[in-house]
Amino acid sequence: MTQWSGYLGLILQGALVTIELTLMGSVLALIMAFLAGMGRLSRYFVLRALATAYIEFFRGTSIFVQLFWVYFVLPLAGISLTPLQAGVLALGLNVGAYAAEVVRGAIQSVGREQYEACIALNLGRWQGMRHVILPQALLVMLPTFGNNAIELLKATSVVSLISLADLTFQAQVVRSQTGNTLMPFTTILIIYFVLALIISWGVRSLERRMARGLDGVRV
Amino acid sequence: MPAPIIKVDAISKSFGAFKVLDGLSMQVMPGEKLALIGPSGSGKTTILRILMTLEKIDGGHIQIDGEQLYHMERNGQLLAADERHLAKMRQKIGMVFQLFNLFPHKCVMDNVTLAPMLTKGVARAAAEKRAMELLEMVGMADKAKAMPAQLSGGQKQRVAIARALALSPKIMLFDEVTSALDPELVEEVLNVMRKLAAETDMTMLLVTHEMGFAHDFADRVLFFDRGRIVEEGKPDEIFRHPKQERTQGFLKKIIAAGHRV
Amino acid sequence: MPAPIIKVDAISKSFGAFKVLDGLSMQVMPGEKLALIGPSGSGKTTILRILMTLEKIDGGHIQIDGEQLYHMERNGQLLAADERHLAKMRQKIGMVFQLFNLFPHKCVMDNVTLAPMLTKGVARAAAEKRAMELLEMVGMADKAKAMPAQLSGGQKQRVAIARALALSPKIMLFDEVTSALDPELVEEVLNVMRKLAAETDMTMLLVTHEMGFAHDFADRVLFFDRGRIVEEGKPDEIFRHPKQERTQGFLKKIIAAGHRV
Amino acid sequence: MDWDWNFVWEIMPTLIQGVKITILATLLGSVLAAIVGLAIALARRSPNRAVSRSVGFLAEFIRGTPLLVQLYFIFYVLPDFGILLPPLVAGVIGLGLHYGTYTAEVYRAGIDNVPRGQWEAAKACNLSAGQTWSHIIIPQAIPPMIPALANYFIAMFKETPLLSAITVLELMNQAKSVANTYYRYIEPMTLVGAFFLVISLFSVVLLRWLEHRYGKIER
Amino acid sequence: DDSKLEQLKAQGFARVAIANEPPYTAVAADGKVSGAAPDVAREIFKRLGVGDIVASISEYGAMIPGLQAGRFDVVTAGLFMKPERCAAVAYSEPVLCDAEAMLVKKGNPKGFKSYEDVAKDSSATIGAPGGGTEEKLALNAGVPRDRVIVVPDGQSGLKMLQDGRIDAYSLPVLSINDLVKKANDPNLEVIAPVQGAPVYCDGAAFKKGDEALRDAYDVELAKLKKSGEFAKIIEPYGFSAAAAMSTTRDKLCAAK
Ligand SMILES: Nc1ncnc2c1ncn2[C@@H]1O[C@H](COP(=O)(O)OP(=O)(O)OP(=O)(O)O)[C@@H](O)[C@H]1O
Ligand SMILES: Nc1ncnc2c1ncn2[C@@H]1O[C@H](COP(=O)(O)OP(=O)(O)OP(=O)(O)O)[C@@H](O)[C@H]1O
Ligand SMILES: [Mg+2]
Ligand SMILES: [Mg+2]
Repeated sequence: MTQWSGYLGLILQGALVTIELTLMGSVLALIMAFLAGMGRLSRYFVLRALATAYIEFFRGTSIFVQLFWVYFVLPLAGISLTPLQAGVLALGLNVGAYAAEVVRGAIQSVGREQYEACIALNLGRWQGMRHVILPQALLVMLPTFGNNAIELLKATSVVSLISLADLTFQAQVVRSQTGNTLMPFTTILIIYFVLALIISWGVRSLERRMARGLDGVRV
Repeated sequence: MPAPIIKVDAISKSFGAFKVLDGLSMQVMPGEKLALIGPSGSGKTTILRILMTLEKIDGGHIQIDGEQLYHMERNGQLLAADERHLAKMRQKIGMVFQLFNLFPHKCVMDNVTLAPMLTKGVARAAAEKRAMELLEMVGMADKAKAMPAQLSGGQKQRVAIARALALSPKIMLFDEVTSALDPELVEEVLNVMRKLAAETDMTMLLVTHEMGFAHDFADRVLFFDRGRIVEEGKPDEIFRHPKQERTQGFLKKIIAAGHRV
Repeated sequence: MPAPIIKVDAISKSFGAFKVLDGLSMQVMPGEKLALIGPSGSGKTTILRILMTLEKIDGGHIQIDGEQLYHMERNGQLLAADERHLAKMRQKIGMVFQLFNLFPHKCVMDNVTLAPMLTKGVARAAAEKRAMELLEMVGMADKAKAMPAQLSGGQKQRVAIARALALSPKIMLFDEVTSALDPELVEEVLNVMRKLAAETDMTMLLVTHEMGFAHDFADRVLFFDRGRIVEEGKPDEIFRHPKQERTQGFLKKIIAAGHRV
Repeated sequence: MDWDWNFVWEIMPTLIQGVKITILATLLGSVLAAIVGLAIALARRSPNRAVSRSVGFLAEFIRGTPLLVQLYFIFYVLPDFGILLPPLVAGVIGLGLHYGTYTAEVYRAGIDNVPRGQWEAAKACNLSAGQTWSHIIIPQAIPPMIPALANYFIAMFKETPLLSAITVLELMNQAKSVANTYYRYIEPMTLVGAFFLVISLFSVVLLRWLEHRYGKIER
Repeated sequence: DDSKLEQLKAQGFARVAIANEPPYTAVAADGKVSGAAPDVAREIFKRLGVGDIVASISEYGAMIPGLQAGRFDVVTAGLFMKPERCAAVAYSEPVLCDAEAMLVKKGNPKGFKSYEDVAKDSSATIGAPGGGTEEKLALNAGVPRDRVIVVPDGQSGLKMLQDGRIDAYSLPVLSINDLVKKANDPNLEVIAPVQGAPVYCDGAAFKKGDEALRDAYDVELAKLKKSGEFAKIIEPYGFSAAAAMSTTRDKLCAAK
C-alpha cells in the first residue's frame, strides 16, 4: 500500500503528459478543422479536393494505424519525430478531420438567408464570412468541439502503445512494478473522467459567455 | 420623359424543369412605387431576388440605371458579369426580406452600421450618426443597443428597413415584409413604409398580399401569374375593375378568404 | 333551459411565474358555436389545450357534460383525476390543431381510422366505411390513400378535421385552423367548417384571427385579454359596437392592418 | 523506404485471418451497443429518479473514459471478482458498453425529435401511452436514427484495433505479430491502413444511401 | 566514423529502449530507471563521456523497428541475440545471459517440460511477449499461432495464468522468478530451464551503421568485465557474470 502511494507520483506524471497531449493535439486539431472545413466550402476545386482527401483519409483509416505510421514508417522516409510530436501529430490530424466536418456543418447551418442578407448589403465573400457567418457558426460548433476534445482526451490513451509515458502507460508500468492491477486502473479511470468533466465544464461556460443575448442564433 | 431606372427585357428563369419566369419584361421609372401582386408561386419573389442578384437568370437582359446588371461591356462585347461588376451594381439596390434576416449576433446599431463601414469604408462615428438618423426615422432609436432576439417582429422589420437604407440605394425591394408578423404588429411597419414612400424619391418595388396597403401605396400595380405579367395599371383600375379573368378570380378568392372584418 | 355542456369555474394556470389564466369562468351550452378572439398571448390557445387535457390546471374546476374533468368523485371526495378518468372524459372532446399534426407515416385513411380502431375497438371494415363518409364530407375521399406529405396545407387540415370527427366527440375545439395556410387555401377549410356548423349540433369552440369568419360562424363571441374574458356577446354586438376600450382598440388595429380589400 | 510486394503476398493470409476477427467483433459489438443503448435511453427516461440519475452518471462515466482502459479493466480486473471472460467476449462487451452510451444519445434524440404535436395529437385521439409509443412515436423515431447508428458502428469498427491490447488476434494484432517476426513495419501497417480506408470509403457510400433512404421523414 | 558518439556526447545523453520487465529493467516508485541492463549501459556510456541515459519503455516487438526508425540510440532490454536479429541490428558483446523458463499452475498439471510438450497438447495455450524470443521458440517448436497468446507484459501474463486463460507463461528464468516473488502466490510453479531451449544472452543493440559506436561500447564493456565491476552491477539482480564472459557475439549470432 505504501509502495502504491509512491507510484501515485508516476501516475500524476502520466497525467501531465496526457494533459499536454490533449492541449497540443486540440490546438492542432482546431487549426486543421478550420483549414479543412472551410476548404471544403471553397470555390476552388483544388482546395475542395485537398480538404476532402484529408478528411476522408484521416476519418477513414483508424487512429491506431495513423499513430503507428507516424511513429514507425515516417522516420524511414527521413521524418523523425519524438514520441510526443508523433502523438500530437496523429491525434491532431485525426481529430481535426472530424472537427472539420463540424466546422463545415456549422457554417452551412447558418441559414441561407444570412448569406442573402450579406449579398443584399453588398458585403464581399470574406467580409460576410468573417463578420456574419463565422461568429454565428462558432456558437453552433462549440458544443461539438467540446465532444471532440473529450474524444481526443480518450484517444491519447492509445499513445501508450507507442511508448509515450501517458496516463495509461504509467498505469501499466505501475502495474508491472507493484503487481497490483485494480489500483492503477481505477485511479486513471477516475483521472480521465475528471479531465473529461473539466473539458465539458469549460466548453459549457465558454458557450454561455458567447451566447449572451443571442437567443436567435441557435437552431 | 426620363429613362427607366429598371429595364427588364425578356428574362426567363427555371428551377430544374420548372419554368418560373417566362420571357418577362417590365420597366420601372425613377421614383416609381410599384406593387407586385399575384397568386402564390407566380414568380413575384423570384423577380425581386433576380434584381438583388440572389438568383441567376437563364436568358434575357436587365438594365439598372442604364447599365447592364448581369453583363458587362468589354471592348464592345457583352460578357457575363464578374463578382466585381455585380458588387458595383448592388450598390444601387437594397432589399428587405420577409423574415427580416437581421444578424442575430449583432446589436441593432451594428446591424445598421456594418455594411457602410465594410463596403464603403465609412468611419464608425459617421456610420453611427447616419444609423441613428435612420433608426429615428423608423422609430427604433431607443433600441439601438438591443439585440435582435429582444425585439418583436415588427421592430425587427423596422430595423431591417433601416439597415437596407443605410447604403442609400436608389432602388428598394420589399418582399412581403409584413406577412410574417402578428396582425397587431403589421401596422407599425406599414406606417414606416408610408412615410418612406412620401418622404423619399427612391424607386420601390413591393411584393405583398396586403391589398389595402398595395392600393394606397402604389403608383402602379402588376398582377403576376405563372411567371408573366397578366395585367397592370393604376391601383384603382386593377382592384376595382380588373379586366382579366385570372385577376378577377384571384381578388375574389382573397376577399372571400375573410380579409375584411 | 338545458344544462351547460362545458362549465369552467374560476380556473387559473401559470407557466412558471407567468399567470396565463387568472380565475377564468365560462359556460357553453350544448350545440353552441363559440368564437374566442383576442390579442396574441391572451390565453385562447391555453384554454382549449386545458379542455383537451394537454395542460394541467393550477386551480378551479371544469365540468364537461355534468362530470368533473380534472377531478373524480370517489366516496363523496374529490380526488385528482387519474389517467383512466381522463381517457374517459377525452372521448367527449376532439381537437384540430393549427399545424394539423397528422401522423406523417400513415396514409390519410389510416390517420382517420387509427383512433376508432384502437380506442373503441371498431372493426377495420366499419372504421373505413365511416372514415370514407367523413372524408367525403371534407372533400378528401379521392385522397384516401395519399400520404400527408403529398397534400397541401388546406387538404391536410381537412383530413385533420375528419380525423377528429371520427371519434364522434360532443365538443370540437379548433385552434387557428387556418392561420398556417396560404391565403388561397383558407377558403376550402372554412367551407368545411361552415358545413359542419350547419349540419351537426356539435358544440364548437373556435380560436381565430379571421374576424369575418368568426362573425358568420359564431353564436357568441368571447373577447380574451390577459387571461380573462373582457367582453362577450353576439357577433354583431362585439364587432359593430364593442363596449370595452380594449376590444375597440384590438378591432381597430386588426382593421388598420389591412384585413379588408 | 522500400516496399516489398513478395512480402505483401506472404503476409496476406495472416492478415485476412485478422480481418475476420475484426469484422466479427464489430458485428457483435454493434448488436450489443444497439441493445445497451436502448436500455440506457429507456432507463434515463425512467420516472424513478434514482434509476435515471445513476444510469445517467454511469453512462457519462463510460463515455468520458478511454475504451482502452475499460478493456484492460474488463480483462484484467474483473477476474478478481470472479468474472472471467475470453478475450473476444471481453472485447465485444467493452465495445458494446462504450458505444452503447453513444447509441443511447441517438435513441434519445430520435425520440425527442418526434414533434410535440404528435404526442398531443395522439392524446386528442385518446390513444393510451402504449398505443402512442407503438403506433405513433417509435415508427417515426426509428428511421431517422438509422444513419446515426450506422455512423457509430463504423466508428466502432475503426476502434477494434484496441482489442489487440487484450490479446484478441484481430487485424492490428496480426499485423504487429507479422511485423515482430520479420522486423518490417511498412507493409503490414500500410495494409492495415489501406484495409480500413477501403472499408470506410465504402461505408461513406452506404451512409449516404441510408441517409437518403431513412434520414428524413416527410411531413 | 565516430560522429554518432560525438553527437551523443554533445547532447549529453543516450536514448535507450528498455522493456517493462524486472529484473532486466526496473522502474522505482520515483520513476527512476534501474535494472541490470540499463545499469550496465549507464556505466559504459558514462565512461564513453555520455553523461546519462534516457530510457523509454517499449514492447519487444517495437524495439527493432524503433531502433531502425531512429527512435532510440540503443536497445538494452534483454533482447537476446539470435541470427535473424544479428542481421537486423549491430549487437555488442554479450551482457546478460539467461535460460528460458515457464510459469505454470502448481504441480504442472499438463506436465510441460519443453515447448514441444505444449505443441503436443492440442488444448494447451502458452503466453509469451509479442516479438520476444519465447514466442518464436514456441512457434518453432510447432505450437500453432492461435495457441501462442501474445501477452503485452509480464504482469498481464501472470494474471492470465492465474485466471486460467493460458496454461503456461514463458519468459527468461530471472524474469519469471521476479514475477513469482512479487505475486507471492503458492499456486504457481516455475519450470526452469525449459528443456531444449538454449541459454541466450542479450547485448546492447545498435542500429546498423552505428558499428563505430558499438565498437567503442565493446571496448568499455570488456574493461568493465575485466575489472570485476561488471559482476558487481549485474549479480545483485541475479544474473551470472561468468555466463556472459564465457561466450561471444560471434558464437551466439552463428548459432542455429
Ligand atoms: N430555389 C428554388 N428551387 C426550386 N424551385 C423554386 C425555388 N425558388 C422558387 N421556386 C419555385 O418557383 C415558383 C415561384 O416562386 P416565387 O417564390 O417567386 O413565388 P411567389 O410569387 O413569390 O409566391 P409567394 O406568394 O408564395 O411568395 C414557385 O413554384 C416555387 O416553388
Ligand atoms: N408551454 C409554455 N411555457 C411557457 N409559456 C407558455 C407556454 N404556453 C403558452 N405560454 C405563454 O402563455 C401565454 C398565452 O399563450 P396562448 O398560446 O394561450 O395565447 P393565444 O391567445 O393563443 O395567443 P396567439 O394568438 O398568439 O396564439 C403566452 O404569453 C405564451 O407565451
Ligand atoms: Mg414570395
Ligand atoms: Mg394561440
